[in-house]
Amino acid sequence: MSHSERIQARFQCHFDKFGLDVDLNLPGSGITAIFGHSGCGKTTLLRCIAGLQTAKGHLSVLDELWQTASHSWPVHQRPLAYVFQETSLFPHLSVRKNLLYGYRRVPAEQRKITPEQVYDWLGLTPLLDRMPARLSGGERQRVAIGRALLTSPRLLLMDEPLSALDQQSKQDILPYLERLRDTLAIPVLYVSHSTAEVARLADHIVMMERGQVVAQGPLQETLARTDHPFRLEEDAGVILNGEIAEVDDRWTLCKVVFDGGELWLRHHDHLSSGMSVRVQVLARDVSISLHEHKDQSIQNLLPATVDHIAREVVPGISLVRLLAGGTPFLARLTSRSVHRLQLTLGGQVWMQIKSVALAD
Amino acid sequence: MSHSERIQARFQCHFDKFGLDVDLNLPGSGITAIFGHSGCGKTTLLRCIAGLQTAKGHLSVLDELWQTASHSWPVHQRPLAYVFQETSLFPHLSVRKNLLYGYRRVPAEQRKITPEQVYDWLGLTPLLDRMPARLSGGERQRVAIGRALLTSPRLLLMDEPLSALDQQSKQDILPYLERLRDTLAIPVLYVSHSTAEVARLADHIVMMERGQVVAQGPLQETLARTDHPFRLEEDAGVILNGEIAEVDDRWTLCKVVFDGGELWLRHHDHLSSGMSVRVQVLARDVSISLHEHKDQSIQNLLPATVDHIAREVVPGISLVRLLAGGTPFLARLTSRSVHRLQLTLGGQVWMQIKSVALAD
Amino acid sequence: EQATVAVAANFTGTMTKLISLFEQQTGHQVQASYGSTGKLYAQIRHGAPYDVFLAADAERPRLLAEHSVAVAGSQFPYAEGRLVLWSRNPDLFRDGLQYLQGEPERLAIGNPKTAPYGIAAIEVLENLGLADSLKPKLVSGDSIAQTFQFVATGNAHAGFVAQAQVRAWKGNKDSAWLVPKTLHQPLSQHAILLNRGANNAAAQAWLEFLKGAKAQAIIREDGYDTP
Amino acid sequence: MSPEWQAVWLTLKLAGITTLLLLIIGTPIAWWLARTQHWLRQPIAAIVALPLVLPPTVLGFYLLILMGPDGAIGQLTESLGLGLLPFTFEGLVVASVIYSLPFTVQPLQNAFLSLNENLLEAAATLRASAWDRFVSIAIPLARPGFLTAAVLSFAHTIGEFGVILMIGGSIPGETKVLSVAIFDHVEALEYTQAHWLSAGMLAFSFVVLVSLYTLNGRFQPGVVR
Amino acid sequence: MSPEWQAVWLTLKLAGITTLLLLIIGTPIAWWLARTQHWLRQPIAAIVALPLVLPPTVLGFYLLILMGPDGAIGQLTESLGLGLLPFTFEGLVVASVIYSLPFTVQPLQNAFLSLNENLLEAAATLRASAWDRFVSIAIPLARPGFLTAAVLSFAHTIGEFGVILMIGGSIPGETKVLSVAIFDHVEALEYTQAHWLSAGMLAFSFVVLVSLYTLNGRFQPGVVR
Ligand SMILES: Nc1ncnc2c1ncn2[C@@H]1O[C@H](COP(=O)(O)OP(=O)(O)OP(=O)(O)O)[C@@H](O)[C@H]1O
Ligand SMILES: Nc1ncnc2c1ncn2[C@@H]1O[C@H](COP(=O)(O)OP(=O)(O)OP(=O)(O)O)[C@@H](O)[C@H]1O
Ligand code: MOO
Ligand SMILES: [Mg+2]
Ligand SMILES: [Mg+2]
Repeated sequence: MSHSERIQARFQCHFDKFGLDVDLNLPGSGITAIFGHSGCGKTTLLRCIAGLQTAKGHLSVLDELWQTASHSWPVHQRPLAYVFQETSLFPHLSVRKNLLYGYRRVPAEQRKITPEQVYDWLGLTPLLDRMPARLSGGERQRVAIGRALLTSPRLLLMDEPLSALDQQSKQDILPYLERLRDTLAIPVLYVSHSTAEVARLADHIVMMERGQVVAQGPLQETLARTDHPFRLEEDAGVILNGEIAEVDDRWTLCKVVFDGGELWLRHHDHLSSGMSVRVQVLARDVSISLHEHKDQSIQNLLPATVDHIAREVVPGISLVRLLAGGTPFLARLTSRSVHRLQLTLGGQVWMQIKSVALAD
Repeated sequence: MSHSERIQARFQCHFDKFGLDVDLNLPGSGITAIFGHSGCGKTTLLRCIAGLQTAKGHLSVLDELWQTASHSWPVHQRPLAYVFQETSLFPHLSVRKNLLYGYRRVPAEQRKITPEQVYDWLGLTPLLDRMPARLSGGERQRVAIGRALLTSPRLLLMDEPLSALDQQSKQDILPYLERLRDTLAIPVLYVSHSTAEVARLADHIVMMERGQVVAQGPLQETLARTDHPFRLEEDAGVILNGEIAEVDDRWTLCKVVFDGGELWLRHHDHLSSGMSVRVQVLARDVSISLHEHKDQSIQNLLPATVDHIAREVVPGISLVRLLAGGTPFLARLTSRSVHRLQLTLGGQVWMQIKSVALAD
Repeated sequence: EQATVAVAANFTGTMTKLISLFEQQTGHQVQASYGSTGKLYAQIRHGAPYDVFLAADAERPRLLAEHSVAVAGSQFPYAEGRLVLWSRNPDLFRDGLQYLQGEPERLAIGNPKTAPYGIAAIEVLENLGLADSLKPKLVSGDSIAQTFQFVATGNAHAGFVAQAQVRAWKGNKDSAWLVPKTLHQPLSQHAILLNRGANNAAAQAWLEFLKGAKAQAIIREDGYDTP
Repeated sequence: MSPEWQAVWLTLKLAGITTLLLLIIGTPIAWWLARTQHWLRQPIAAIVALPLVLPPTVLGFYLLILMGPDGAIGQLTESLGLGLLPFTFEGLVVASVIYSLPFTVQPLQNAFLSLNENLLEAAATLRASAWDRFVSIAIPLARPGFLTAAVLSFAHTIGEFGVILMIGGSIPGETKVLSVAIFDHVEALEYTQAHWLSAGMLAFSFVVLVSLYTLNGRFQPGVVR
Repeated sequence: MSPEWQAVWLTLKLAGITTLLLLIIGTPIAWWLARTQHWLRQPIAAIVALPLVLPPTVLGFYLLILMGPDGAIGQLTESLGLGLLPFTFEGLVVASVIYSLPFTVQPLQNAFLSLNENLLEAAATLRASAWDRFVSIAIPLARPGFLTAAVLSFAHTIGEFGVILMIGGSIPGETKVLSVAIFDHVEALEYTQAHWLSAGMLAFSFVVLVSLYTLNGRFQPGVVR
């Protein structure tokens, strides 16, 4: 990826008791999750990128220079969209006018998405003529997302956009966010506290602590590291690329083959044989056995080699990296089990994978 | 539980395109989770209970009558606390004054909790002298929770109180909420979209749809039903009561015995031998084997009897209820595994439980 | 043609009658602005677009001429005002002198700084030796018209006003005492042609009209002496 | 005390008392207007604004009639043994209050209108009674409105003139306020004194206003986000 | 046109033009005052409020001097070939604008102060330039402030008297506005006419105000939560 197709952001800014000091080099496409404790500076970082917070620094987004030491583009000239942590709908405009506010201000030839598409994706049609004061919390959040999308941005900033949504709405919206990311092929910076959301959506992770970036990297690589500082904890895991080899309609299952074996997962309507898919395997869903036991409900059993053991990542818990073919997996085990099974580097074991989920 | 120790709420209220019509009979202690899609009326229900939304109906809380056909107590005379969906901190008061706003208005002899306790639980001490405009989203939410708790309410209403918090902060706060529930022994109505949060916290569940209650019941009972309408999906599971029998300091584990067997789980500092605990076992963490296999990392292996099989709760997935001693468990399996293992009612199997979590 | 005339407030009622007669006779038109002599003077000094000034004293027209705002030599007296101690209460007094020497309550006068009728009222009190004792009882109106309102609304029990105003009063019976001329300097009211009106035919016609017998008769009828 | 200082003192006293009374009277009116849905809201709002429309001297004239022996207010005050109000300091206060009422009510009403309802609701759930909410939340948050109301009312009373001239009668020490004094000087062509008084008044007001605004800015909760 | 109607027309024209000019001039001043952190903010806010403090006649007097042949403004207007302003309609407009400026600026400033900064930021990220944000967000949300500013300015100009008398004289059709006409009637003891004009003026203002308020209430975004 050439230099000019990335996002480079270097900022320094100070409040009374907090200082942001970051130097980021992010991919120019896909979703980058920004992750970290409450108060670590995630919102501040997005505000700097949007130009809402004045900060010393430098910012280039794809082929455009948005901020240099001497010059800073005003907010409204940066082709970005921002979904705020606290929804800020315009109280004097109807939902429809809120949605079209940014759309109308984008030259017609730059529009890549139509209002109808967005109404449809986000289920906004019944709300169009309401005033924002008469919406529920989740409805407000969906309108805010729609309003941002309709500017056909070149960069999308989202600050916990799904926090007020129920599981179902999230599940309804996520595929569209993913599709959007792919249709518009724009980079998304995504602040979220939900490790599950991050694991599902993100291609790249930035981990912040006290105003500083403590780690960044591609999701797959980073997740498969046992020493990584991401406290994904229960949501640690790997993402692997495979292809659908077989569909079992009777049991609503399908088989994915990948470099190193095959996995069964729940079939979904939009899948068909031959399709490429990304699947997510969480470390907590992987257990290890010294032999293959077929008399159990766990149906994904794969031979693998112990590649690395990170002991006591939290007290009592170890993370074990395994290789099946060339593909790394993570298993989250009690340290006692690691000891009891006498796992050693290079040892041959069977992975028992209870659950496999589509990553997108 | 006598009639007067419950919460009885009957409300009818109408907006342009939405009507709330509920008749609830809730326990007078413990946490009741209110669950349902965005816009189904959860916030409206809480507002009716608080007296913020005028509605026809009737409301009695424990031994007090808050609303009858002819009379309705004004909001400020209802001894409740409300954590709003959108934090509404007073912008002209410092964090400390926000926190003490309600506390000061409660007669000293009715206070059951001190500011220092709350500062400590919620990690608010470094924020006390700030103004709300200078807080991050998560910090604001913690202050709002603290402010509500400090009124030592007889009823606590919480509208997605943890949505802006990261995993770590949530994990830090949840135990205190639980402790609070127990110390003050007050009922809590808790709106949340997080099934994990609900499963962990709630004793009772109310499920709403389009302004109506479609199901309500005690959590344990409800969760162990295989046909329940709660779309807890991945978070279905059971909660069981046990006692700590042994602590293994070397591996940071402890053993819980219960009616039907014993389980190992991660040890926590505040646990000690002889303590009563509640543990949560999620259906997704339970797999089934026809024989006992000790050569694997899963260390909780329990003999059990198949009690009920709910086939295809979602396409491809079945829920199996098992009994270990008198204690019910749920296992979430692919329907194909249920078929392959030829599970039948009354059949003897081994449960393999990958992960057990403390419920409080 | 049309002329604009600045008129001292005491002359308001009379002025209206004169204007209609004048307009009938000459076909010229006259617009009048009323106010205290002091205020009108201040305005004229700063360029107010008046053609003629009918003051309630001789001093201010003289000063205008001195400052070359008015046409020198055009000044003449058009009326001599008579001061009346007046109350709308018919039972308040028969003899104003006695009333003043008794314990009168609130007494209204014109503002001596702006209204010549106010100066005259003060002179009366001084000549009667009552100035100091009555001072706390005095309320003053900006112009003599305002003074009259104080009395007419009953807020002041009595007041020194212009005889012309008393004659124009259409209310019920009242108490009135015509103050002897000996108790104050004559209220000689002078008119003067202002620079702006120097070439205004209507203004000149007006001044001629004012000097004329018909106008003078009306002025007398309203309660002024004429020169 | 020299007559000039007397006028200054009288003016400040009048403006001070008037402003205080106006805030006391105007606040509940503004609160009611901002929050009621009563059909009388608009008519009452209009009535409150009406004193603005009448020329001060005309208003003064009608007040003179109303407060005089034949007027309703006059008969009331007399029957209460208070005597008549015109030409008294109390009369000036009453007239100023009526005249300046809109300057108090309008800014307060706007301030109350822009209050965030959520905050009042939150306060109610925190045990604050209606009165308590009003005092602890509404008033502090409406502070810019109060400041504006106070400044406009105070300044307007200082500058007021027509009404005061009409019902005051310029009695030194009782009703001859600064504006009347300056006016007298101007009309008597005593320009030097007029200039001095005006300049003093302007300088004083300027200092007071700047301090007030600065103080207010200091306490502003701050539009940070 | 009868002199009475002439006065009414003149008054409405004056008040209308003045209000319009005031909104045009006052809005940017108020916006600046509400959003700047410049050290000149407080002094300029105070200067804007100063016309309030001066008695109208005194203000009128100084305007008369300033606009007169010896004054700075007078010399300027004369050198521009505009002639002198006093005693012309244009002069009245200038004086009214200066006199009523605080009534426009204060309510607007408060309205702008209470704007939610988040909304302006959101608009900026939605491609709205500063001017666009101002027009599409700030102005509509500040509508109660604009209404108050317009009502106060309009009404105040209608009721204005001291300044106008001073620099306007009472030239029918040019500077003799309603307030002066009523005043003249009162002074000429023509109470009946004065009463009629005043009553008409009040009734008219009442109707206008009620309609305005009702209209405004209709469009209020609504304090629902
Ligand atoms: N305007 C401000 N003035 C002073 N301090 C501020 C200001 N805004 C934010 N802060 C502080 O800066 C730190 C970072 O804030 P920020 O909003 O970026 O956090 P965040 O990572 O978005 O947290 P959260 O997940 O809680 O939203 C916090 O400690 C906060 O208190
Ligand atoms: N003031 C109002 N006027 C009209 N409709 C309203 C009003 N408040 C809420 N509604 C509607 O009532 C329904 C219920 O709203 P409510 O806020 O109770 O939902 P909720 O269950 O809390 O949703 P969420 O999870 O999104 O917060 C929604 O459809 C909403 O649009
Ligand atoms: O007519 Mo005067 O000038 O008010 O005494
Ligand atoms: Mg944040
Ligand atoms: Mg809600």
